[in-house]
Amino acid sequence: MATAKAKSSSAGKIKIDKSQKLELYRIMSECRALQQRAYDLFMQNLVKGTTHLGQGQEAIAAAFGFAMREDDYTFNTYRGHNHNYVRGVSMTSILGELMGRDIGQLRGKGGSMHITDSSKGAMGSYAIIGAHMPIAAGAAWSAQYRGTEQVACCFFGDGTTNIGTFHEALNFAKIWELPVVYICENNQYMEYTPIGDVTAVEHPAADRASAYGLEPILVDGNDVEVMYETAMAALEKARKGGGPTLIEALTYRHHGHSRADPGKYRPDDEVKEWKENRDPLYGYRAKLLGEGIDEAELAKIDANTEKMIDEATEAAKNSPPPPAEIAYTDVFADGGAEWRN
Amino acid sequence: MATAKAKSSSAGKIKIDKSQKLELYRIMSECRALQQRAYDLFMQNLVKGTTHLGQGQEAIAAAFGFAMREDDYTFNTYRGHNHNYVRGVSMTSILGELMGRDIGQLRGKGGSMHITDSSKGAMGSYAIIGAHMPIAAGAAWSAQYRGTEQVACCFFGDGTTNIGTFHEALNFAKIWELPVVYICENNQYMEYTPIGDVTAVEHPAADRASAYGLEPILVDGNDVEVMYETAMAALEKARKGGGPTLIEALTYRHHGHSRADPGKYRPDDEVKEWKENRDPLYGYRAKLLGEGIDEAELAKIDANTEKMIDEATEAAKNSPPPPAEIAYTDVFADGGAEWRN
Amino acid sequence: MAKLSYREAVAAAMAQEMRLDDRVIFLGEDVGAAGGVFKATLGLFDEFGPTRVRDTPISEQAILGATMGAAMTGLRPIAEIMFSDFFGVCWDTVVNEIAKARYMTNGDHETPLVIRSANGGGARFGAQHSQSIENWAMAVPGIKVVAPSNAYDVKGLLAASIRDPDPVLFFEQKAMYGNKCEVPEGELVIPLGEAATPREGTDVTIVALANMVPKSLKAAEILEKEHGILCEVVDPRTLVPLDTKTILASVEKTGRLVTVEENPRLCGWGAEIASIVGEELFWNLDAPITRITTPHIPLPSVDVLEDLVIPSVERIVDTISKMD
Amino acid sequence: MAKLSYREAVAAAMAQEMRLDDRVIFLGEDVGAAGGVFKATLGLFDEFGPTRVRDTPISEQAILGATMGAAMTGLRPIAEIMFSDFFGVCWDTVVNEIAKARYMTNGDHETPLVIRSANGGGARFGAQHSQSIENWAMAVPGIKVVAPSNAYDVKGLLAASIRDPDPVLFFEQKAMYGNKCEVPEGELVIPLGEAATPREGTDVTIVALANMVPKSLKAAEILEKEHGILCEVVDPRTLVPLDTKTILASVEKTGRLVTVEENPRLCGWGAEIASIVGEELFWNLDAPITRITTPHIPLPSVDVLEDLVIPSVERIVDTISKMD
Ligand SMILES: Cc1ncc(C[n+]2csc(CCOP(=O)(O)OP(=O)(O)O)c2C)c(N)n1
Ligand SMILES: Cc1ncc(C[n+]2csc(CCOP(=O)(O)OP(=O)(O)O)c2C)c(N)n1
Ligand SMILES: [Mg+2]
Ligand SMILES: [Mg+2]
Repeated sequence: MATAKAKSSSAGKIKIDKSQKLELYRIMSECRALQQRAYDLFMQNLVKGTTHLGQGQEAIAAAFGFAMREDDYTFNTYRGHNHNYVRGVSMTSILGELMGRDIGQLRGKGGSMHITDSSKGAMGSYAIIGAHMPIAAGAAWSAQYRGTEQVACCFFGDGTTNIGTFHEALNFAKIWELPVVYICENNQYMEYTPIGDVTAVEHPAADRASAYGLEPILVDGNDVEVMYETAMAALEKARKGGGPTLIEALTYRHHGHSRADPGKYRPDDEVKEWKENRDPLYGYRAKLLGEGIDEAELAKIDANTEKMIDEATEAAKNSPPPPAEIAYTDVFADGGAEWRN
Repeated sequence: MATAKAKSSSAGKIKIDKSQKLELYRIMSECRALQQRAYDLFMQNLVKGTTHLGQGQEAIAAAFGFAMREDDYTFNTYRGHNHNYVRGVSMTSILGELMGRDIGQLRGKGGSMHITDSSKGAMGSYAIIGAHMPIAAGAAWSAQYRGTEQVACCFFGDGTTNIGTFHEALNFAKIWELPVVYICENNQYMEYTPIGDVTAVEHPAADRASAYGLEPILVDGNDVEVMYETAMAALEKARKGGGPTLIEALTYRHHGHSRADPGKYRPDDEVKEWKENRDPLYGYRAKLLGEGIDEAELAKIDANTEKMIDEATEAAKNSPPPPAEIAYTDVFADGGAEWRN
Repeated sequence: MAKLSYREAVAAAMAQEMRLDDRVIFLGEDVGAAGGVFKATLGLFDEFGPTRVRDTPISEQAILGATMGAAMTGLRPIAEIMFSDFFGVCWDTVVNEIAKARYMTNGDHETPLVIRSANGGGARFGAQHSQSIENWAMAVPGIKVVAPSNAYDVKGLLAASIRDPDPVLFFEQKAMYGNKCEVPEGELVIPLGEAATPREGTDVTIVALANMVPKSLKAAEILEKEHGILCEVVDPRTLVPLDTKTILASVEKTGRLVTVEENPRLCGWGAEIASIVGEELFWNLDAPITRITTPHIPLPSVDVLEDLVIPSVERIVDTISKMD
Repeated sequence: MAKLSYREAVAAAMAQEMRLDDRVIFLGEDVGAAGGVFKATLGLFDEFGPTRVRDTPISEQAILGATMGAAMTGLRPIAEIMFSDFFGVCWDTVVNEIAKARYMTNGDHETPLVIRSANGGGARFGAQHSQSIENWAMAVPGIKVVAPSNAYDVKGLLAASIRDPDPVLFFEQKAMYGNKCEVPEGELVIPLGEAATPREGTDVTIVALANMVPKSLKAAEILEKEHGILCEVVDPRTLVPLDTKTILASVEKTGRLVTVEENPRLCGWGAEIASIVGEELFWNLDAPITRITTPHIPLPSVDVLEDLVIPSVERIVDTISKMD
């Protein structure tokens, strides 16, 4: 298969100090705990509907969450709990939403696939493949028009690179030089089909960057520091009027696609390799220890994470289901659903 | 703007003999006459609805029409009269359709934008930008499945390269290695907007070929012999199981986008350059004379063309409008429109 | 008051609102420098410049996605989808994103935007450029649907749509772009959700929309003159919100209802109105509710066939004159 | 006869037809090796192999475009659109290409194809994965629309759809995939356009579709037992062609009509049926036609709210027991 040679990020190395490293670790560890808990709750039949989890993909969300400005915009998919969490949506809100409780971020009206809090820049989780890519361009257009130097970051999967909106959004973003960063989380699979089986190029995003006048950027999405550098470079470029960036971050989902999918369509040794040797969280833990960071510091973070997730679980469990009347609210801006007089 | 360097067709030179040259000339001259007559009839208020003409773009249609096998498939756009004509749809059928006469190819039910004759491999003219690109892939898939070595040729404009179906169709065609040839007729404009204003790369098709694992092919669409070589190479490749080809052919429309559009959004000297120095028909005429072909031979073709178009015009004019009852036929395969019992 | 054409009223409303509110921006294919393929936005590019009036590529999903993203982040964008038939290529953005955003997010997302589009037949453009799809839009909860029948309403309703905090699909009937009527030069805003009653009558209520309104008015004249039947013509103007009060009050008075719909029959807006009136005024109806629609077929291109299938003045007269 | 689930009946019908006719091929996302996300096509990949059962990229426009192209050139393809909500991203191919091809070309194009899709709510998937859009399809001339309510009908109607020379949209109600009933193992084909009457009665006609059929049957039981009301339940099974004869005959007998629709109210298929019955049986009706629908809102995700808004057995009982 003919493929353009993708280059690694040209982001210059930036200095990441110890406190920043601990922050990156903390965020990833909280994401992991949140996702693992969601899984456990699903298996206990406490989650309504569906879930799409992001264990194994935390480095991407964590790095961007850490790098973004408070008023930047995040657009993510149904596999978006990590992305919402890193922008400040609480564990309780997320678990509550999955469990269909009144305390849930959307009071159960949206569910796992639609978590949103635009007051925190978490501009929504989108469940139709690719639909959010042009919407993110629109938010970036708005920022450009208003002159705010805000940047929109839009996360999507490898499978999403084959749908029409990918193409339309990237062309659009480039011709107007919009402050938007598109991040393809290439976890190698769409639902059950390997991305290579259905894609004309090897690197579904990076090998297509040139079709939009963009540099190909292919990075290790499980190395949180590489991701952080890549994020910082793209954000800065966008903020300074340098236009859009398309990043392909190689990663892997530890679990199946959704719900209880055991992911059996994947070779055992592939799963093993990614889980044991390329886990973004444990790998980073090992790296930090190797750099001389005290185990106790990390253990303290871990313990705090445990406590947070347990408290959030309790809070969510203790919340009642939403009241009936909210079924009929917020179709229109007047708060109601009335279509006639 | 960063653009992948587009290469010219790698098609090996093939020998085009005199009779073939005269055929190419004849086909182009008939296309020109057909389009010019359609324009005149429009200005006389004899055309119902709209027209999109292809004066200036004849070389592409003529070369492909001449190169294709009788059972190959053509898919084209609303700007498709030439493409239908070269597959054997008669001048009378085409003009009759434009004029809304019973003798029209579709008896007036489709109109100028939808001329079709699948018995001749003219698989339809499509008026929604890009919609036919996946349909052509489907016809190619069918040919591949049936093992017939038929090839589908799909023509579209430069503006069409920015819509989602372009992307989906090309990826699809490549992953299944379908026998389909996609030909972008880059006439530099969408309706009134220059393609460069809204496209992230310089060559809207060729600079994107690599995104689908394809070779970039950029050719002079107004040189009928270059087009013929390019067509032959792509058809042969597809027929032999070599998969799809994407060709960008540079050309220009002499008239406005549609109907009476005078095309005033284009610089005068640009129009002049293309009309006077790069006319595919007159240029080829001059070339053939330069190669020693007798003026009388070409004049004979011209005269025959004149006669044909006049006869076709008369036949169309003499045909009545279609009868009322056909408004209610052919919604369903039983010939009728009944949705209830 | 000056006479304005339906197309001029579009530009007038947009200019009125763009002068008042610089959050209002406009995008679409060939809408800027060229003023739109129907010339309905002539002058806006010159007045407001290329940052507020933007030409786009042929990327309808990007156009509407960008519109939504801009609306979510503080702007009030107006998008043009050149022909309403092209909603097919960006229907997801309308129905799954724009229409559902507020509800799914428990009220978080704001999507104040307008999508204008040339709708309807009569121009001999064939099946892919002539559809009346206001009923597709009506079927989707979360969007407002406007379809004006004259230049006055175009100006007032488009201005109201731009100010509206909800997403609005604004259908311009392309065969009416040249129609003129008196339109005030000053600020004009007509609230969404109020039907007009351009003709009063006591015998039959005709509910008609867009280009079916002038046809119904013409038919009503003939019916009065030739048959002594007094028709009341109600133009809902907006399908969502729907002014059922005006419709119900009219049918309560006349006891008879005819809908005149340009859309192919099945699941047209007239079916919805018929089901409401049939249920709520069951005991008041003196005759069956009758729907005059385009038959359930794609539109043919040629004039003789197109004129045959779209409801005509003759068909309206004929149907009503034969009612019980 | 063996009991088959609704999902097993899908695979059974497809296998039946694929064995008989090698022009029948199948494509969609994750439909092959994985057997589909709803496991409705398990076994087909193993039996018919990767040239007849093909996994595609996430490219719905390419899927349906390719389906149409294959149908135009001699094959009889079946496509899967995973959730019917995703018709939004490929609606153009359905409404502008597939539905209009034959008409626009004066009968030239043949498009024998089937598009299967998981439709409807009840799985707590939220507003973008739960819609009932059979009314969207019904509004478009040129396609047939099927929506079976049990495994027996799935097998027979899907087989007929595959054999049909016209394009068919085949809606599988996703909450019903596990429902079982007796289904013959041998060849089964049920003609399109024939309603079923799973329960006879003399007082009220209930017209219900898909998952609303079992709910209506349950309600009818309760209405008989607790209120002495004898309901006749008619399941149109196909919306196009529509078996108006059966519906009209039933209402002629009962004098009362209730539609039970899962779709949001406006322009639902029930409105169309109400407008037909209201017009043609005006003098036979003893009470207003009543429509029981999901309110005109997007679907909420959480179970308590979803159950509240989709028509329930209780709401059907309640509405009918209070009818005039
Ligand atoms: C338009 C559309 N088609 C299909 C789906 C069903 N679907 C949900 S997730 C998914 C796979 C997406 O793969 P990818 O983009 O790689 O994201 P990942 O799930 O791996 O994060 C599919 C096909 C959908 N939601 N929307
Ligand atoms: C989906 C869609 N969007 C917009 C249009 C309106 N339209 C018709 S032709 C055209 C320009 C097409 O440009 P190009 O592809 O370069 O073809 P050309 O007309 O130059 O041959 C546009 C925008 C359409 N028909 N379909
Ligand atoms: Mg993936
Ligand atoms: Mg062009």
